[in-house]
Amino acid sequence: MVNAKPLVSIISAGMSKFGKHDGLLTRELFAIAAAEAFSRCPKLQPKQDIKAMFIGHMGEAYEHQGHTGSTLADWAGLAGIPATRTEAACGSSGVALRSGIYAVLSGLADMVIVGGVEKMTHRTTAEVTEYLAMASDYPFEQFHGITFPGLFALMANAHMHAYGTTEEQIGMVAVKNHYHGSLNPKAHMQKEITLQNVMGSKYVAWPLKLYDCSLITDGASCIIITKPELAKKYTDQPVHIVGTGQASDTIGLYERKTLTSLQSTKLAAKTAYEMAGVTPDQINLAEVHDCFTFAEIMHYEDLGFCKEGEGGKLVERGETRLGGHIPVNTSGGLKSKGHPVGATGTAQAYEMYLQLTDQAEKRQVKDAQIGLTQNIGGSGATAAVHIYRRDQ
Amino acid sequence: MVNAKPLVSIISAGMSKFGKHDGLLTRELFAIAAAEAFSRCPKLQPKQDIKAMFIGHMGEAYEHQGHTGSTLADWAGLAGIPATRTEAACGSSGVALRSGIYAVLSGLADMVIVGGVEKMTHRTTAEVTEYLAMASDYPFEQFHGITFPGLFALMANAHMHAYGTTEEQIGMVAVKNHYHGSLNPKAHMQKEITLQNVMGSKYVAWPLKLYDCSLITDGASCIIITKPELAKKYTDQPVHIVGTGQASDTIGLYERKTLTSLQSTKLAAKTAYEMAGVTPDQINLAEVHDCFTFAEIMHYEDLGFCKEGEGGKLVERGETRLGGHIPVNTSGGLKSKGHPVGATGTAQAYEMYLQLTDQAEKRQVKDAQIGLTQNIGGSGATAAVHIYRRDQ
Amino acid sequence: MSTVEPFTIEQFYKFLQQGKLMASKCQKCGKIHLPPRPLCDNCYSQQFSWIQVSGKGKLVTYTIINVAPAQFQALAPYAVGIVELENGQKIPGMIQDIAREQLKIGMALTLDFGTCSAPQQWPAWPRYCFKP
Amino acid sequence: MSTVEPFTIEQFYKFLQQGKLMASKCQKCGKIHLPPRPLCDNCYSQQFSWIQVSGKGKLVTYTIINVAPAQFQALAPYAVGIVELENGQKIPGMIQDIAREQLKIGMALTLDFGTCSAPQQWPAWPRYCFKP
Ligand SMILES: [Zn+2]
Ligand SMILES: [Zn+2]
Repeated sequence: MVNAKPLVSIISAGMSKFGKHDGLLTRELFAIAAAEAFSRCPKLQPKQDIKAMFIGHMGEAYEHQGHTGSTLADWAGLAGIPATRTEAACGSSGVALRSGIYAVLSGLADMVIVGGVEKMTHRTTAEVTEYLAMASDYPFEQFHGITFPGLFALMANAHMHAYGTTEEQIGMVAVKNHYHGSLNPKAHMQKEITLQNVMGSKYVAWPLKLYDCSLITDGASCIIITKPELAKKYTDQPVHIVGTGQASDTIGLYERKTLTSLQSTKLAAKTAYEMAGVTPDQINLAEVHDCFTFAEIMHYEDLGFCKEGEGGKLVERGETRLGGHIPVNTSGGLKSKGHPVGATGTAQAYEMYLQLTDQAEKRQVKDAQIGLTQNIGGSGATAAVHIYRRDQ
Repeated sequence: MVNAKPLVSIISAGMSKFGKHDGLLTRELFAIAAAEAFSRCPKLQPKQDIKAMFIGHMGEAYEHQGHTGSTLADWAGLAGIPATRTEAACGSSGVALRSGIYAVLSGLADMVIVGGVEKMTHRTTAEVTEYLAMASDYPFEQFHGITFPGLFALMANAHMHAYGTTEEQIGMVAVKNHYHGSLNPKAHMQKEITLQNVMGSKYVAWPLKLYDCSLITDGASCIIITKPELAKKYTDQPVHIVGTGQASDTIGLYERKTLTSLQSTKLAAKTAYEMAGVTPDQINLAEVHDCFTFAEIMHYEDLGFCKEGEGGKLVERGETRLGGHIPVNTSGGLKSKGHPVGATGTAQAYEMYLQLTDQAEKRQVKDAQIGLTQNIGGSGATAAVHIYRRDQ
Repeated sequence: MSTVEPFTIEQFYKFLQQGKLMASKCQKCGKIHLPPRPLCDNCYSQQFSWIQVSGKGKLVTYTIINVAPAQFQALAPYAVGIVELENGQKIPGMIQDIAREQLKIGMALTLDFGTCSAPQQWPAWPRYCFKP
Repeated sequence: MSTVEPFTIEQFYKFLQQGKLMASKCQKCGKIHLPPRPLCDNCYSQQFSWIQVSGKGKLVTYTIINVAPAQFQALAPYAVGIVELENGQKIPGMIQDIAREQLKIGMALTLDFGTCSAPQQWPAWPRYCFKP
């Protein structure tokens, strides 16, 4: 039984439906997520209790709107509090969570709302592709026509070459996550797919196909964290964060020592595991950053869920499927739940909150005590890993 | 004698020359600032000692490069550490500083580098205008043709109407700050101007003229902060941060109760003053956010340097000029030193570091003990105020 | 109508296109939101009703934009201001059909529907302005 | 030349335009930087010298870009890869003049100067590529 000391405790969480939200602005989408978090916790008085906000938001181009920290505080009815936007590409709200933990531990802010949002579907695919590309190195990657899927394809090819990982194994991640998504009423796509669907879809960047890519989605998410000793004043069922790790790596994929794993994930995970006093085999479920299916396989290895090179076999054996030894991405993941980039990190925390308070309904993992989330930015120049524990 | 307990201590600081840096990328510009901070502190071992980075950076459009937290950590030779970009428009690095203080106080990161950078001059004025506009409300301000200078012009007109503040008084801020800038070898503009120069320049947004506007500039800045008890291991002359305040306001100027002051500044200042145990009359010098000359007048009032409505008279009497009662923007301010937006907040801290360690040369304020910096985002939806004390 | 229009900024502009200046009223605390919001920033209720408000108001402050964004350069110089409507809400916009010298803080202005639209991609909203 | 060219990415591309593949060498720790950096990420020195390096190398990994950014759509599908040069530095780029089926991890490739530039505004750098 793991009994790590909580760093902070989650007292509430909110998330918009992920999908296509025509006619909503970023600020309105986030207000919907905040509204759920507020109403889920009747004892909370947002204006009096919440002392700071950290918000992950990647793209100011979508609505020609930067300065989104204060914008979202305003529209969540919290104008006045310190409100900070953090940006680390697709890892923006994982990093917001880390920043919020710093703030609570600092003693300057007893209660903090951390969240994220992205409104993407009102733009064309070409525009979204261009905006997302900003997460990668300009002078040697974007400039040479290397796309975002392309970067993960380069890693996938290296992994296939080094370890014999197959396109079919990679495709099985999509099948699994769509199955999970079919059980999540807030997922963008709620229907199952077959391996034939994946294998028959068009190449985006070989070996990655259309069905290996996460979705362009609108969505917002947030959690409210506080000092552990205050949590029970607000809820009988807090979820405790017992480990946090964040790490960086070179912005250019080409400058890294290895292309088959992410040092940022390994470093962030090591920090988080040590802080929590937990080993990978004690993790009961995880939400990991499956921006592309292949990435999930690499993350299994980097997080220690299996040995290096054996990620493909792990998904093939069904161990990461609901009912398996370590269910991964029960929410549907970025692949099926959707990937509104700024919202993804705290949407992972939202899923962990539901699972560790037995509110995950059809996709509930039985007897889950310890969960982990891993959120990365770009091709892995940022990683944030958090470990959660059920209240005992 | 103020003897407030330090929150954190600055052990080193670095800043690029502010100006036009053709052929340098954002990452290279920041590396130059980091290099100064590293070499200024020979006992520092950056890789071993620095545990996290927070970086203010406003515009990913300039180089089609987001994800700048990790990018800059990489180029500062710190790849691996948690690196987070914060964005709050022109207040981006003031907010990075605040975030860095949270991190040090949290106990998770004993030493943190905070900084900011913007590379702007390779873009056309039309492009820069468009990128800067993202700091203001899209649906009711940008959408209706209200520019960034326009927002401050709306406040200036309201202030002139309410208090009789004159265009000449507003212009005197430019004259004073150019005088200060003429004494700063790192300022973008190092020449004095006359009130006639200001009054004769073309209107940008009445009553604000070209010489009332801060400069489009390339630049980077950073400081290194640590726990007060560790500071003396690294330097004999630390500067202590004894107060920090950050606040938000509605993103839309039109939704605010008053147009003649910024509630965000007042709120952030109140928090910082109380934390430091300092009153406005104890401040010996300040760097405030003169994105437009008028703003400096409003900030005098909001920070308590004079009564409401009397800011114009304060500058007219020369009290905020070097040699006056409370010199403001001895660095030259955004007006003359330049305003590479993301770099501005920590460039203010850099000036405070120089002044409170007697390294400000020709513009040194005599016997300064306590300084203040105020950095705002957009039309004031974000404000960050910090109070600094000389080591005793 | 049986379905209530969503309390969004886009809907606010859709009403403008129909010649109606609409605000939302919080059913819990009574606060009037202009523009509407999905979450009351006073009491956190999500229940609202639409109310039509007067477009008459007085000028709180103004400026003349000489250096305009690319999209508005053909109109420059132009006046913009913030107007306080009769119900106390403030909104900004362009001010048209008035000589610059006649602009005066406190003067009466009225919201005019959709006469100063400029071409654009996103968002496809009509642009109101103020007139004497 | 009496003045040393700045150790910048722009200068790296300027040398390419002259047909030279140049890296910087840290004068303190000897680390070779490709691209050059203003601050050695190993020892924090700011003293460098230029060295010319071989454009021959081997393919570390590759992919075929089918869905391309707007700017590159005319070229799609195209191959990109990361090449490890003889001096051990890795750089990415497009791979040209080779059939897709012949691409193989480990194969020899050589950097080719400025044959696959695409039009653009900023930055005005030449675009190299790799060939068998
Ligand atoms: Zn209400
Ligand atoms: Zn070196």
